[in-house]
Amino acid sequence: MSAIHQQSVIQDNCQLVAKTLTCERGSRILFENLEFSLSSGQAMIIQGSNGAGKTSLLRIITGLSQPVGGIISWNQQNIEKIAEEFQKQLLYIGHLAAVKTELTVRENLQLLKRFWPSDTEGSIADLADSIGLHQRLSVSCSRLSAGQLRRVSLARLFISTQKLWILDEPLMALDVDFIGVVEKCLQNHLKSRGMAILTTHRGIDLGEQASFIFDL
Amino acid sequence: MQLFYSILYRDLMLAIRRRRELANPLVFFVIVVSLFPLGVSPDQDLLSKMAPGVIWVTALLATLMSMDAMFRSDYDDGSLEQLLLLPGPKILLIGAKITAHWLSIGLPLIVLAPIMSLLLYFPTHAMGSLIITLLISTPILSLLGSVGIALTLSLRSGGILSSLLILPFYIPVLIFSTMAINASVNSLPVSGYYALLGAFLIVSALLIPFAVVAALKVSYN
Amino acid sequence: MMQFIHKYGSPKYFYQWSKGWQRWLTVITLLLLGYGLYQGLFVAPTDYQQGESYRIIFIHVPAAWMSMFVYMSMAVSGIVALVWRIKVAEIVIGECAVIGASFTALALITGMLWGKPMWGTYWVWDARLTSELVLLFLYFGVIALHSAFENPRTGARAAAILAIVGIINIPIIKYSVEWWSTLHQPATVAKFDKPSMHMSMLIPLLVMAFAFKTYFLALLFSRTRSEVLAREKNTSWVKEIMEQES
Amino acid sequence: MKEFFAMGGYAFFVWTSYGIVAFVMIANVFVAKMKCKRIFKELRELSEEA
Repeated sequence: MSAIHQQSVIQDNCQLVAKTLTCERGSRILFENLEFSLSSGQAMIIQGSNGAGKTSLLRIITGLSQPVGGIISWNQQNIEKIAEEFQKQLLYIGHLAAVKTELTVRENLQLLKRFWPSDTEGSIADLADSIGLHQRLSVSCSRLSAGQLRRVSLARLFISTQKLWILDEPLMALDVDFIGVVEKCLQNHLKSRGMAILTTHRGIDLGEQASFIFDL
Repeated sequence: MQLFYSILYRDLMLAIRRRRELANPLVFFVIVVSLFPLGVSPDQDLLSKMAPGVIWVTALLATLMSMDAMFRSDYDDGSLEQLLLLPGPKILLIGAKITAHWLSIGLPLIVLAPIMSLLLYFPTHAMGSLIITLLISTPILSLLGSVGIALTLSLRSGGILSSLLILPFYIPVLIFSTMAINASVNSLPVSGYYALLGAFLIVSALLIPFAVVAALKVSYN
Repeated sequence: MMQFIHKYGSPKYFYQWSKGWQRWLTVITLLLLGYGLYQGLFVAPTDYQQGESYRIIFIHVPAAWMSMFVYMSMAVSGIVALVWRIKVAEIVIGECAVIGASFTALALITGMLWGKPMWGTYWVWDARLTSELVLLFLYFGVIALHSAFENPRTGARAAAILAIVGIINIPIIKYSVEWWSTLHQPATVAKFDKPSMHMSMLIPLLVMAFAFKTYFLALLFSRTRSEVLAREKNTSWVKEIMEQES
Repeated sequence: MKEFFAMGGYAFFVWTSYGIVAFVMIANVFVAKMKCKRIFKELRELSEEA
């Protein structure tokens, strides 16, 4: 694990703070009075056993589901109040690869660019190149392997301008060299004052970027 | 509004890519309509009296049966989460999905219904009102059905349960439409019924999307 | 207004103040039922048209009114549960659905039993009976949805949304069913309205209607109280109560 | 008293409907009471374990 050493992090404007978060699944309490705070340039790695509620916590942070108790604030404002502005700054890649298997890789990437327009105007081919699928652009996604599907869903990392990345097991089903690519992409994001919250079961090397482990 | 068009474009592209699935409600409609003469009796005046009701009930069931297509595939592969997290009013997302569903399921039914009505000796001079009532009411069916589907999205046995929840709300649509057709069969004034159906469409188009957004929040909790 | 709702809505406080109300309401219900039944069955004169069979009205009409009243209170507690996220309101929705469904079923059964002497058939597609039947379908929908979720809280919130959509649609359904029945109903079949209400008949009817309301509230309180205990079982105040009990 | 129970020939209808209504209302109360007992028993077992 990268040694956690706090650079003199100049206090950037963005800050995500969670207070007394409680979450229930069925009638069982998953976690209670959970607190954390994350500021620009930092990454938070959530670790915990299976079923500890990692994915539920991520979904609460994105605002997809409401916690039973507690508040999450983005720049000191409750995210429920500023949902639209918060979601503009948010990139969420969940457990499921949100890729339509009926469409080809090219069409899926076109949809990504259509829904999340980014000022980096690279073409579909460049994007496909960065996820290593440029020869399979016109292949229907139903014939891709799980790892390749995961690559298509991670394509957003390369064109995203959002500040806060929330990634649920980004390295799942990926081969070794693409893991390196994702780690490098994460490091660039953190270097440019971005923030990231991610869950992972295997180690992730974030270079000298500030990151801390959050145990659930 | 750009969000509305891109989601509409995406859904219609997916619908075209799944053409075979789109045929199911139409085949269902054809089979069930032809069951009635076999089940009841091929006698002409009995069938022509029953025709509006049979056509309408079958069209209603065909739409209800294919309501699943609206959110189910997006929910299962995780893309509905991404769409819900898009900045922008959620109402546009819901509106686009319902319009896409109506275009891919409702319209083909409207095209097929008059043809099938000939099998039931449907009085041809009332064909116009059959098409008009279907045009006004099938969007209402999609709107109301979307609430049922959104509520039962996270349940395994969601499909059957959502039909059970939504059928009572279809009753006014069924009653006014069949009365409109019967009125035009006896060449009575029909505009009153169309106005009521239109009002029902406008009210549900304005109120239902909010219920669907709340229902999706519940399904994701 | 907010503190009021949160204070009275909190499970602990609700459990305390509802005990007294429940006892009082049970007493009132028994008194009213006794008086209403006595008036209705013994004192009220026989109806010149329908003879003795009209006495079914003293339970049929209150049950029909109750089926609407319970659905409305279910929708209102649904709104409270969704907007202010009050735990007790969520429990009330589930309980209202069951009680409302039984009232609607009673209204239907007594309606059919009353229809037989009047028209010779148990079921008549009359506007009132048909909308009662549709209301029963709505109740089944809410109950089925409520019990389909394994997390009771999400189940309650889903049922709340359905109840709110339902309450908006009920007038439309009633109106369309009424229009439909007047169109298809040949005028000869006697309209299903109440016989001309002489004062001595009206009083027992209103007394019974009020008795049904207090019965509903008392039953609702008792069921909600035990459900609150079940839901809050790992909280401190429930453990205290358990020590006092045993 | 006998003609009171005859209800002018409609005895069957009047008394069956009153009977059903009484049965359902009492059954509801009975179910509520049973539920209350069951929950108290559960909670008591819970508090004994703790």
